[in-house]
This record gives sequence, C-alpha cells and structure tokens, in this order.
Amino acid sequence: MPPPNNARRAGGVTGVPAVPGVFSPTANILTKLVLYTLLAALITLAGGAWFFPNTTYATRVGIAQPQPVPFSHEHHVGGLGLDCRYCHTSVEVSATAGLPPTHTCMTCHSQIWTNAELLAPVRQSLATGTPIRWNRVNALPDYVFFNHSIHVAKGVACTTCHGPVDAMPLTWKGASLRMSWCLDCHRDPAPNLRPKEAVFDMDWKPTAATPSGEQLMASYHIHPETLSDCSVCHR
Amino acid sequence: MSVRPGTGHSLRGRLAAFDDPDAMLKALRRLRQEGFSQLEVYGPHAVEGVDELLGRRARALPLVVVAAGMLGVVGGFFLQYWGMVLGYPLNIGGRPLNSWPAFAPSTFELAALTILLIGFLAFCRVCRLPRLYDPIFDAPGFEHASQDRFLIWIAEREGHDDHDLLRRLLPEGEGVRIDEVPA
Amino acid sequence: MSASTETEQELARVVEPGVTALAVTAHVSGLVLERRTPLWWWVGFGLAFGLFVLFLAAVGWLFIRGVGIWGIDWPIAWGFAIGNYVWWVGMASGGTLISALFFLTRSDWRSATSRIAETMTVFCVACAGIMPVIHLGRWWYFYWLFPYPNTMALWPQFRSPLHWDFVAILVYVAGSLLFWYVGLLPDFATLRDRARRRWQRIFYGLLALGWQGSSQHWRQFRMLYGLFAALMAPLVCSIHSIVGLDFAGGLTPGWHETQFPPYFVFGAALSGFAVVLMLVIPLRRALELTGVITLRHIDVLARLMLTASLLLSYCYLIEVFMPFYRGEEREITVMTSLLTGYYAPWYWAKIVLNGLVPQLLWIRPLRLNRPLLFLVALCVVIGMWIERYVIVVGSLHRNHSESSWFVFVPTVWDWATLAGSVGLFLTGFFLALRFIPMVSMFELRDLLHKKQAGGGR
Amino acid sequence: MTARKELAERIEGKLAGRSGRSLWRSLDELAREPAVLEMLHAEFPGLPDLAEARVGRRRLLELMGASFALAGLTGCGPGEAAEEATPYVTMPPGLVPGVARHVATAVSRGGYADGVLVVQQMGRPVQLEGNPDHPASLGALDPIIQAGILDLYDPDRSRTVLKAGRAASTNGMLKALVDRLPALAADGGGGLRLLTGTVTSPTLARQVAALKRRFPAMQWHRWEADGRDALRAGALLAFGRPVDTVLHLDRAKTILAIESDFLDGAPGHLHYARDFARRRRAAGEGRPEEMSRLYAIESSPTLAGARADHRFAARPDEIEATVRALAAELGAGPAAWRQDAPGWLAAVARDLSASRGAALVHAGPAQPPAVHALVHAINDALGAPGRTVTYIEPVEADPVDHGDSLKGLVDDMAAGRVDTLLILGANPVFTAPADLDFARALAKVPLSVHLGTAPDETAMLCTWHVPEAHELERWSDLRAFDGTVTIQQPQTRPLWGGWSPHELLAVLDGETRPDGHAIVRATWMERFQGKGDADRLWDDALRLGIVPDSAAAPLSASLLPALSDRLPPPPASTGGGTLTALFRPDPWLRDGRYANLGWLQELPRPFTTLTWDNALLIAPATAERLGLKNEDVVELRSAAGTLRAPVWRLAGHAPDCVTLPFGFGRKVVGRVGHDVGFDAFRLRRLDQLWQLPGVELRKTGETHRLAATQHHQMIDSPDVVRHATLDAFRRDPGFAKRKEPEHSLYPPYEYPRNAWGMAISLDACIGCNACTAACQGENNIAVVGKEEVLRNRQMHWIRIDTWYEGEAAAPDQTLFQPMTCMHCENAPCEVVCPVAATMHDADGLNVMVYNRCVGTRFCSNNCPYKVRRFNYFNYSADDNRLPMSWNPDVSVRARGVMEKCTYCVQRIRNARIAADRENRPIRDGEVKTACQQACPAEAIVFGDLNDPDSAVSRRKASPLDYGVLTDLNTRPRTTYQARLRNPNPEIREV
Repeated sequence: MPPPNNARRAGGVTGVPAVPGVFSPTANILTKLVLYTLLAALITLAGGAWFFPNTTYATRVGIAQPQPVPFSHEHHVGGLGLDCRYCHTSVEVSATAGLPPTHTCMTCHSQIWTNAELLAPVRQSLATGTPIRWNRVNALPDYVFFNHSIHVAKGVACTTCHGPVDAMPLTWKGASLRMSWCLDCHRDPAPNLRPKEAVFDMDWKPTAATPSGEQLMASYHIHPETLSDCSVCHR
Repeated sequence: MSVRPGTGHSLRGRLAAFDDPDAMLKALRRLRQEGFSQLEVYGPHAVEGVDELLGRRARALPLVVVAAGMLGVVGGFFLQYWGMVLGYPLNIGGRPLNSWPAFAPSTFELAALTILLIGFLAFCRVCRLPRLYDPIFDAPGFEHASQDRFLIWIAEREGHDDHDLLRRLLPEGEGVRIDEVPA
Repeated sequence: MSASTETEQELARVVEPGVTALAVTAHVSGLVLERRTPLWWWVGFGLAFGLFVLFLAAVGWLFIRGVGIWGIDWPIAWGFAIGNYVWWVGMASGGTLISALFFLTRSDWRSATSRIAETMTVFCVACAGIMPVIHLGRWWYFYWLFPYPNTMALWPQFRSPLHWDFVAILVYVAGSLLFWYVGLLPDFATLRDRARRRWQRIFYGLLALGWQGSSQHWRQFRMLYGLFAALMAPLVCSIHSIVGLDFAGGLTPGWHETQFPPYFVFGAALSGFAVVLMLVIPLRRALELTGVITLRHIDVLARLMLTASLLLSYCYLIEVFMPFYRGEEREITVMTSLLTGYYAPWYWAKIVLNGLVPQLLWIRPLRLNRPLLFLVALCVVIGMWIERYVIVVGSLHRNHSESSWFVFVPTVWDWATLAGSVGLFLTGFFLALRFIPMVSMFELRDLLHKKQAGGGR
Repeated sequence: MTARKELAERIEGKLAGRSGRSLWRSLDELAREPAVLEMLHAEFPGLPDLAEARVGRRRLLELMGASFALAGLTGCGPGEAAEEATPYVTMPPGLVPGVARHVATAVSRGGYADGVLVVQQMGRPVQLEGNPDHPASLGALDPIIQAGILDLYDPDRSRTVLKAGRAASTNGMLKALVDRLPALAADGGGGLRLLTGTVTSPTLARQVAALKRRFPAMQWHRWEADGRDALRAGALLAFGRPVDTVLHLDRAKTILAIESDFLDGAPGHLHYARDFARRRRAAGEGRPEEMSRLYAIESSPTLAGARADHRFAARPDEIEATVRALAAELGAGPAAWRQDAPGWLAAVARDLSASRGAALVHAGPAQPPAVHALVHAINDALGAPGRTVTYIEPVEADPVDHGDSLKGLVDDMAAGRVDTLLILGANPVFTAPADLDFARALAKVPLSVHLGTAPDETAMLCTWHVPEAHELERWSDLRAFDGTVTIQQPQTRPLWGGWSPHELLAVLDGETRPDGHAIVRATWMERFQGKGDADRLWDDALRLGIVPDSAAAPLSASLLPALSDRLPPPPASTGGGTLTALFRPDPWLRDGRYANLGWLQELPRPFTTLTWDNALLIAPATAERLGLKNEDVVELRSAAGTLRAPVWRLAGHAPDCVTLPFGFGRKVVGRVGHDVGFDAFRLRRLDQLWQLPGVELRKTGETHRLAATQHHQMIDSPDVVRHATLDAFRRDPGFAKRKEPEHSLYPPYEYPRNAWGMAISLDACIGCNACTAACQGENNIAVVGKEEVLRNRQMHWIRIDTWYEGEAAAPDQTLFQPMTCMHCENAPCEVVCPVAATMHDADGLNVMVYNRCVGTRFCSNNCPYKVRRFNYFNYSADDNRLPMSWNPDVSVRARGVMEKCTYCVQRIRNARIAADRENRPIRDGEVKTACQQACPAEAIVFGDLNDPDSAVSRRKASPLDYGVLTDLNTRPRTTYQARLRNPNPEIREV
C-alpha cells in the first residue's frame, strides 16, 4: 500500500478556487428529457406490438387481391345468385372447398361473353390446358389442418369466416384467420351457428323461429370443451 | 449566490468543513442547541447520530417495499393462475389446472423482482436522483464531501446576523473552516 | 515476538496498520483514474478477448447448423450447455453470498472483497444466462417463455421447472446488476470528484447520478442496500434450489433426488468462494491492495471454501447412500454405473477435486500459502464443472429404458463453447478492472472510521 | 369442349351406382377412355424438371394442380399473401380434392406379388397399404414393399436412355433394336437372349412364348441372386417334378423350421406370419390347447428361430446330418442316418409324429437340395401334405434352375454365341456369382439392352440402358406365392417416361408403338374368354386387386422311391477350426436392388439393429476364440478370393461359421446407397451359392464404425419384457401382473368421448420391423444418415427392442418388444415443457405440437420410455427426397423440434370428422394406426378403451396384459401382452 501522503490534501478552503460541479443546470432538464423519451419509446413499442397484429396490414382483412381474371363474387353470387357449391364443389365432403377448374367457368362462358376481353385468360387456359394461377386470398400455415366439410356440416356458414362474399367485386379476406380468432369460436361456437339449410345463405338473418345457438349446438353434438384441443388443428 | 442543496430549501447559507466526523457531530450538536434548524450534512460515508440530530427518520422506503412485495406475490401468482386455469386451460400430464404448489417458486421470484425494481425506483425518487446538477456541487471544496471531509450546511436565518455566533460556535482551526457562501 | 504470534496478529487484522481512509480512496480511485494501463492487463485482456471470439464463432456456427453440432444425442439430450449453465450460475453465487449474506452478518472482512466478488457475479451470471438460450433447438423462439399476450392465445407452462428456472435466472440477473450498481453509486461520486480528465468526470458523473453524500442520501442508501442484501441472500439460495429442481423435477433416476436443492446451493457456494479466491489472490498483488485485503481475508475465504466442501461432501455421501438404502433398483443401476462404469473417472475426479482436495485447508500454513490455495481453488472450480457434467450426462446414460442406454461424446464445438464462455467472462471482468473501483471505497472509509472509534479492531 | 363434357358425363354414368372406396379401385374404367388419361396427365406439366430443382413442398403442390392447397396444407403468415392457388383446367372426373382414395395393385418382391392399396392424394400416390383381399398381404406390408413409394419418387432414378453410359435418344435405341430384327429373324434368333429375374407375370410369359414362335432359337435366362433354386431342386429329387409348397401354419400344431424364412422373406411370409401368430396368441386368449410349438435349427439366426420354443444353433453340415437323422427317426430314411443325432432329436421326432397331420417341417432357401428333398419326405411321413402343406404348380413362369440358366448364358456370351441381349430389370453384373465374371462375358455381346428403374452396374456396361417404368407407373400382372394373380395398374403417369418390360418385348415382336395397357389387357381378355363378360371380369380384377379364384389348384405329388440313394452325399464336417462363410441376403436390401432407399438403409436389421452397413456376423464364442471385437475389420480369405469386412458378434449365431449378408457394396447406384457396406457377392461362387467352407479370418487391426440403434440387449430387469412358459402360465395366469400404484396425488381426468389406447402382444410380435417402416412412411419421419445414427439420433417413432435372455453366447430366447409413445395419462414429458408444446387432448392422446416446440428437450430426458425424437439438424430438408413424396396429412418437422408417436392423430382426426359429419360415434376399427395396419402378426391393436367390446379392450382384458414402468405411475395407454413359450417338457431347458 503506497503511503497516505499521495492523497491530494486540500489546503484551506478559503482562497482555494472552488472546483465547479461537472454539469450545468441544463443537465437536469436533459436528464428528464432523456428519461421521459425512453419511457415514451417503451410505451409506444409495447403499444405497437399490441396493436400491429390487428391492423389490416398484418391481417390483410378487407384488402382485395388482384387476380389474373377480375372474377367478381358480387356479380356471380350476389347478382346471379350462384350457389357456393357450384364452383367450390368439395366443400361438403373434403378438407378443401376446391377451386373451380377452368372447365367450370366455361360451362357458361362457352355460351355467354364468349369473346369478352376479360375472359381471355380463361379461354387461353382451356385452349392450352395450362391452369389459371389465382392469387390466394385465404392462406393458413403448413402446420394448420383446417377442414371445410366439418364446419359446413356443423352449421358454420361460409360468410361467418369469409365475410360478405356476395358483396366482393374482388375477393378479400373475411377474417384474420388467427389462432386466437379460431379459438374464440371453438370455445363458444353457439353465436356462430346456423340451421344447416342456411349455411350457404348469403343474407340470412335469424328469425324468431330460428333455434338458439345452444339448441343448435345440442342438435349438432358440438362439445366446445373438446374443440380447443391442440390436436384439433395441429398434427 | 444561493445554495440549494439536495434537501430542497432554497436559501443562502454557509458550509462548515470538518476533517473529523466527531468534530462535525459536536459542532452539529451545538448548532442544534443554538436553534439552527435548517441544516444538512455531507460526507464520504454515513455517520451514526447525524440523523438523530437532524431529527430525520425514513418511513417511505420500507413501506413502498412491503407494498411491492405484496403486489409481486399476488400479481405473480395470479399471472400463473390466469395462464394455466383461465387463459388456456390444458390437461398437462394429468395435473390439476390450478397446481398451486408448482406456481410457488415463480411467485417468490416474481415478488423478489418487483421489490428490486420498485425498491430502486423508490430510492431514486426519495433521493431525487438522477440529479446531475445541484448548486451545492459548485460550493468551494464540496468535492471533498465524497472523499475526506464532512460538511455542514447552515441556512442563513432571516433577520439574524449569525456571523459572529457561528464564529463563536465553530472556532477556526482543528480542521474546522467556515465558508461564507456569498449571496 | 515469535513468528506464530506474528501471523496471529496478521490474521487478526482486516486492515494493515497505517492505512488511512484518504489513502485508500486515493489509491483505489487512482487505479481507475490515473494509473497507466499495466502490461499484465493488456496481455490478460488479449487472451480473454481471443477466447471470446472463439465463443462468438462457436455460437455463430451453432445458430447456422443447429444444436446437432454438439455431442448431445438420444437419450442424452442435455450436455455441456446445461452443465455450463449450472457451473456459471453456481460460481456467480460467490459474489452474492459474500456481499449479501455477510453484509447481514456484519462481517468486517467482507468490505474489501465484496466489490471484486460482486463484479465476478455480474459476469458469471451473464455467461450463465446465455447458456439456456443457445441450448434451445429453436433459440429464436426463446421469448415464448415470457408470459405476454399473443395472437395464439397461448401462455408459458408455469408448472415446468425449466420455467421456474427461466424466471429465477431473470430475477437473479436483474438483482445482481442492481445490487452491484447501487453499491457503486458513492464510489462513482468519489471518482467524479477526483477525476481530472473531462471525459472521466462526465462518465463517472453520469454513473453517479448526482450523488451528493448528504445525510439524506446516506440514510436512504443504507436502507436500500440493507434491503437488497436481505433479498439477495434468499434469492441466491432460491435460484440454486430451483436449478436443483430442474433435475429433481424430472423422474430420471439419479435426478429425482429430494436433496438436490440444498445440494446445489452448497455446490454453488463452494465454487463461488473458490472463484473469488482465484480472483482475490492475484488481484491483491496486481492492484497493490495488500493493505486492505489481508491474510485475514484469504484465511476466511479458505475456511469458507473448506466448510462448503464439507457440506457438499455430505451431499455426495447421501447421494451414494440413498439408492442402496431405498433399494430402488434403477437408482442403484445409475449409482453403480457412476462408481464403476463409463463415467467413473469423471465421478471420482469430482469426489477428489471437490471433496478431498479442499481438506488440505484444515492445515493453517497451507491456507496461508497463496499459490497452493490458488491451486486448490482451481481444482474446485474444475471439479464443480465435472460435477455438473456427471449429473447431467451420467444419469441420462442409465435412464429407465435399458434399450436406449448410450453414452455422450462431446464434440469440438462443445469444448469451444465452454472455453469461449470463459473468454466472455474474463473479457468482461478485465474491462471492469480497468473502469471500476475494485474495492468499495466508502465502505472502507466507514470501516476505518469505526476502527478508530473502536480503537484498533 | 362439349366433347369433353359428354365424355365426363359418360364416365359419371358408367360409374354411377358404384360406391365409395371400391369405386376408385378401378382407375381403368376411366383409363379406357384415352381422352381421360390425357386430361389426367395434362394436369402435371413439367413434373420432371420440378423433381430436379429442390422445390419447396408448397410450390410443388401448386404445380400438381393442387387446389387442395386450400386444405390449409400450404399457407403463410401475415404479410406473405402473394401466394398462388392453381386449380385444374378440367377436374379428373370423380376426383375430390383433399380426399384420399385407395387404388388396388400389387408390388413384386423377388418376382412374387404382394397386394397393395395405393393411397392417392390429388391423383398422386403418397403411400402404400396392404390389400386385405390379397392372400400374400391380408392388409399387412413388409418394409420393402412400403419403401416402394420412396422407390417411385427416388430422385436418382434413370430419366433418359443411356448409350454406353451416356445420355442418348430413345429413337436411337429403338432403331438399334429394330435394325437387328431381320438378322435375328434370319437365324431364328439364335443369338437373341433374354435375361430376367424370377418372373411370375403371365403376360410376360405369354410375350416370351410369342417371341419364341417368332425366333424359335432364342433363349430366356433367369437369374435371381436371392433365389429359391434349392427348393426347386429338392422337389425334383423328391417328386421328380418342380412344385411350390404352400404352408398352412394355421393348421400346424408342431413345426420344425430349418433355417426357415417363412417369417422373413419367403413368398407369402406375411400370410404365414398371420397364421403363425394367431396360433401363438391362442393361449393368451384362453385356448391354450391351440398354441403351436416351434422348433428351429439354424446356422444364421432367423425370425422364426427367434420365435422358436426350442432353438438349436448348428453348422450347415450338422443341420443336414440332423435332418437325415430326423428322417430316419420318422422312418423316412435309412436307420444308418440315426448316428450322431443330437440328444434332443428323439424328443422332437416324438413330438412331431405325436401331432401327425398337424405337424410341419420347412427349410429355408439356403439349405441344400438334399435337405429340401428330405423335408418333403419327412412331411410326407408326418402326413402333412393336404393338411399343413399343399403342393402347387410352380408360380414362377416356365421355371428353370437359375444357376444353370445363368451359367448357360455366360458361357454362350463368352463364346460369342450371343449377339442381342435384353436384360429386363436385373442387375447381373452386380449379383452374378463372381466366378462367372458376367461383366467380361457381357463385353463380348455386340448389342445389349438393359431395362432398369435406375442406372446400375449392368446399365453402365450394356450398350443401351432404357429407363424402366416403376411398378406403380405401368401396366403388368403378377402372381402371389399361392398363384393368385394381380393385375398391376399404373398409379401415375411415369414421372420420367420409362418403358415397361412388356413394351420393350413388344418392340422385339415388331410393334412400333407398343402400349403396355393393351398388351396386358390382351392376355386377360384371352384368359377371361368364356368366363362371362370379360370387361366386367377385368374391371373386378382391377377393383379387387386380385383375379378372383386365380389361386393355383393344389396337386398331389407323390414321393419317388429310394430317395436315400438319389441324395447327393452329405457334406464333410466343416467343424474343428476351419470356418464356413454363409451368404445370406440382407433382410432389407435383398440382392442390392433396394440399396438406394434411405428408409431401408436406416431401418435396423433384426437382431443386430445395424443400419447403413452390413457386417460379418459371428458367434460370440467364435469371435472370442479369434480375438475379435465388434467393428474390427477382418480380412476374409478363401479359395474364391479375399474380402475385408467389419465384425459384429451376434448372439445365437452358430459356432465355426460366419454370415456374410449380401446386397451391400453397390458401386453404381444413387446418392443414398453409394458404396455403403461391403460386397459379399465377390466371394460367391455358382457351385457354392450359400456356403463357402474353409475360409480364414485375419484381423487387420483396422476398425470400421457400425451404426447400431440398440447398444444393450441383455435383459437386466425382467420387468420391461415379461414372459413365461405355457405351464407357468397355466399355474399362475396372472404372472405378468405386478403391484401397481392405485393412488395418484392428482384428481383423475375424465375422458368421456373416446379414450384411445393400444395393446401390443409380445406373443404375436415376430420382430419384422414392418411397423417401424410403416410409421416412417405415414408420419414423414426423416432419414438422418449413418453419421447421425452413430450419434444415436435416428428418428423412428416406433422401435423394435430386441432382448436376449440367458447368457450372451447362446441366449435361451430372443424377445422383441415394439416401443413407442405410451401416451401416459400422467405424462412426465408434458409437465416439464416450459411452453406447453405437449399436452393431453380430450381423448387422452399425448399430443405434440411441433410448431409450438422451442426444443428444450427436457421432455425427452423426462420420458422413462425414451420414445421422443429430436430434430438435431434440419433432417427433413437435408433428406434427399422429392417434395411430393411426403404425406400431406402430417406436418414435416423443422430443425430444433421434438417429435414422437401421435397414435396417428391425423387418422383419428379424419375419422372423427367423418363420424361427426354423420353425427355418429367412431366405429371400432375405423381408426387403424399405420403400425397396426402394417403388422402381419396382428400384434398391435388400437382403439377406444371406453368401449368394453372394442378389440383393444378385449386384448387388454387378457391376463397377460401389463404396462411398462407403471410403478412410476405414468398410467400408460399402451400396454403389452406378455410372451408365452411352449417348450417341450421332454427337452430340458437349453
């Protein structure tokens, strides 16, 4: 240990020029400023993380997808009143609802609008035998196994998840298709159930005669307590 | 110049510096007897007895910490209870949804965390930290307060001229110097 | 007078005669503020940084390829990473125990060593904290362990010992950092006031947060510090108990042990004191702190190490005794295979290094022989790593399912990660040596003042 | 356009009234409309190029015209919506996107048919299942056939015609062939030779016959390296005519297996396994008198030997001596043979004759003709014919002795008497006995054309190589072990073009644009003549996967007199120091043709659990004597040459001989199988196909690491595998039960709907690994490669633990135990997961959610059964595999996640959806797990434990039922039925 004398012994205070403090008064204001900014940033970040997933940018709900052929559900469903199953043939028996083959389009369009410019790609497809490449509107991750047929069979209407399709000139996503969104219904299906015959009905409104969600659940044998099992969707 | 030490009162005053804490204590006692009330002591380490002489007792911190602890326990347990029983009840290995014994360790840890964080914030609050600038820092020789000197700050009392009194109470020498802090 | 009585007196002193408060203040802050960075620092830091780079490389490759680059296999799905974690967090305990536990016991020898110990703790905890994250198969999802609201409506599984551990380590990191920093506040103020270079005054000025040393500040400070100490002491015990539960919570024979929580606390303490010794012995010379870190400190630490070793050895005995006492077939299988099987060399190494070697410290002359003491501490630190390795791997390789019995063979990446983490620790510690006062100046001032008041001791 | 519409309607009309699954067994009704095939095929443009580029599954599905993309199989998270969905241009009539359909066909093994149902998703085969209506399958499948799907999608298959190993044009090849025809016609085709493996295809036979009419002098040679010449020769000795023997193990009470392959690889082994297992389970099911007793004598361990109640390891020469002695004992041979009969023989003989009419002796293909002849004699003496065995006309078309046949060919080639050689799907350059030196002879043939699915050793040395259409891509027909015929129908358009052997032969027959469909159909239209509506019969055959009543009629073969005089002299004793090398096929690679299939390379071999290597198998005692340890590389010297091979000690192997598994060491083969193991064929000689006496082993001092999957096989704790003798069981039926904890700290969960559970009968399990393979296919389990297996990181969800009891050298018995996730109700794995990635569902399944897993691996550490597998690397991505070969119903796991048996949750869920749609409960047997479905022995039963009448509940009611490690209070849903042995009290325990 070196001898104490190396300590800088201050002489008499009087006369010794005062060593002014390191910081000027503004330092305090700056400190406050910095601290408050940090706090604000933190709150904004948290808030952002909380709200972003629900923005349409993230969910893409309501954002119409451009398509090679500007197919309008509004016209075909709302206007002409085509049944969903006319094109989405396998919705009642299969996991997938099925996209209509070009053939289906041409069942009508070989008679009407035969040389409409809009439909050129369709005729092209049939002529060359190359499929039309639509832009997907509803997509789920690879590890999610969704099955249309069971939902349809249990009185979940098309519009419940896909929105007012009959009002979509170009189709957009009807719901976020988030896990939490799925769970909301899987935990409490009653409000989203309809009588079987109304499943494909675009503008169905419950009437006094309509059985309650609970009655429907009973008649469909739906057991919500089993519907939030992970294995229902993940395999 | 007016010195506004951390204690908050904005007054002109004097600083008395002592090499030895005991001398400082003696002086402080005298000053109190003479009725000086607005005093503050600065030093390189805590000195027993000062608080008593200045008549200060801390209540805030312990209370805050106890509250924090309770908050931590309740919040910590509820968080787990929420997740396992209310949020997404799952059959995990046949264990009950509310397996409270399994929630105990985390509850304790979370309580500790709350105490640590809130405790520190409360400390900063009562000490009014961070406070990078304070006039006291500009007081001549104040830098010794963090090294080898004990300083007593004596607020100037309205209407008295304490100069001579202080001279008498705190005689120069034996490591005592009075420092006039001019207005 | 005779030599022995001389040592008697030496051992009695926590501070050498003639050491004054101002001298300590001046010297310690001088180390940080004025002294030219010595050569040994550059060399040491260089080596440490080299290892640190190795760590980055190992982890980088791990992130690219996956945990398969390690030797972990089936059924031994945990290997070095977990062992390292337990090892580091165990050593971290040393600092907390000394500065928290012995603060509560008002032990006067603690003051001079607490800063070194706490600094050690902070960087050990850093190393410990990294391990569980990089050991994950999908480390980039580690945040799923945080309970935060998410679009999957999912929560962590709070029943899992791993989750307790995750919380514990989190709290412990926060705790030791805060405890360390709060303890540093008055010293930062001292540095602020002694510094001459502008950047130093600003740097330490900022760190000091405007500490004034007013009686108000001191009163609150002591309150808070006492509080933290009172909290950290149980906290350090809890985290090691929980680490113990990481294993005891599983039903693998050899892990499913009721005694694991205390077992791990004792182990932690042992390695903690050992590593503190390994740092104190060279540093008191390198930093010329012999005046305030006396033979007394060395002796006390050595005795603590011995005590911890005895406690741990007791656990070792129980560990062997219990399976046979219970007659649980599978546990006997594990134990016998540890005693005689593939991992027997490791097992016996752990017994020798942690149980037998420290027994040398019964003999005072050996306790006072610094080089030897350093070696003993080194043995213990190595021994403690081996202990964790044996616990993790040894039990799994003789699990319930005989058909899956297999062995663990570490790869070069396992070793690189281990060595690299040492580099991470040393890099941090060397930087601390350069910029942080290695002795708590205000506490020594306090101590010396009390000594004068009390007259000598 | 309207034409297409009409067409579609016509088809719908035609199919109307056919229901469900059977509807789709007949692709052909559609296929008969060429337009439809066009339509089908138009949907898969550019598939080949796709296969080349390593495209992601998602992109591929689009190109497959997969509107089932909508099934949610493909997809993406937020922001990533610029994904395409590609519908059909014209939906193939009747195809329902996203609904699997089953199409019947058959896959050949060694030339014999195994009936399969091909699972089709979006018109692409994704899986093979057994065809319950097919005699050789009965719904089960062995690993080799299951790997057929991998074979189909093997990216290393040949894609273009090769000339001298270089890419060439098909036309060039055709021209070369056609140009030869006049010359051939001129000399009656004297120089025209055909080389195939074993052929049972009536159509091929018909075509060859036709060719022979055109080229009278041509010859048809056969070579099956893993063939059954000895059986044929034995029959000739015994009966003077070749016959095939069909076993009826369901009627057999006492069986003697002489290194028999009736459980391993014999044609019909799946059928035999079922019959055998049923009688073995009888005791456990309360009919102890029915339980059969099996004796085995063998040199190299077989599955039958493992299941034997008394197993005797013996050198080949000892075996023949013993068989002669037995014949003598049973009065089927001169008394002189009785000498040097082993002590136990008398007892066995008594037992056999005691159960006269219900006794059966069977010998494996590696036994010499003499033994087979004697077996016939013994069976005759035991009154077996017509009861436990029936003789039928050989199933092989125009049967010949392959050895002689090949020798004839090689001699002619060497002598330059062959100018045109067609090799159809055979690889003689690799498999032919070394002493023939096929390659050298081949060089002398001016025009040699090789037809094969992959470029192999032979392809490289022939003038032309022609890509062969895979069995799932072509029209053909096959016969099963009992003669039953299956018409193979294509499951997809040939991925890379490719010819069927029929088409190539047709070219020789002068056809210019041969059409496999027409050729095969022609055969059957002819055969169906006068049997009613031929079209109808054809359709039924396709739909059922068999031609009804096409099984061969049993015939009565009478023994020729004085067999003993006509027998070749018994071999000299090879005991005492000198070693005999035994050549045996690798159980999975057989003659090496499956070497490029990762599933098979990595599937543990029975007994050794070796993967990715063959090893010289040797008895521990013999190894001890020679100072050999596992993995020591030895040099094996013999008159036939030398060979270096790693050693593996195999408990129960006969002393003084070593087994050399062949099929490894392929040189010209795809990426997977290249240069794996050593090539035992190099020591094989035509006159010593199965054993080579007088070999020497020299330790080289080197070692070669062998990747075994089980490292500890001696039973330490009798708890895990429980077994007893039949008598012990009679005395104490509850022997398998142990005291188990009744109490749990936790209130029990209710599983009101279904409680899925599994029962595995150790009494039935024959250790064939079919379950492991089936699981791998169904659940997209990745192949990890040798390096990873060496680290014990194989991924199989269900493993066959092999246990030996007794001393390691000569174990008393071998036990197999399939081990998979037990779905414990108090699952230890779930509690320790910090992110709830594994939990129970309402049916009590222990569910693993891959996409939630962060990979702490604690669950694996905490699983007492060690049935969880971890993706240490990105195995699925590194697996050299076409994206469309994955099963779309199951997630493909990424790096860093845990996985395990799910009880085939995807099948459960599909069944549940089907049931819920109809508001009915799931029927018993409606859900079959992949392992259960593949198991030939019906060892695995799965079902609902809530239903007391379900098959699984009934199984679990057996007194033999027990759970593994239940003392840990894990409450496993999978339980086992203990193994029973039925030893002969007259023979004291070995």
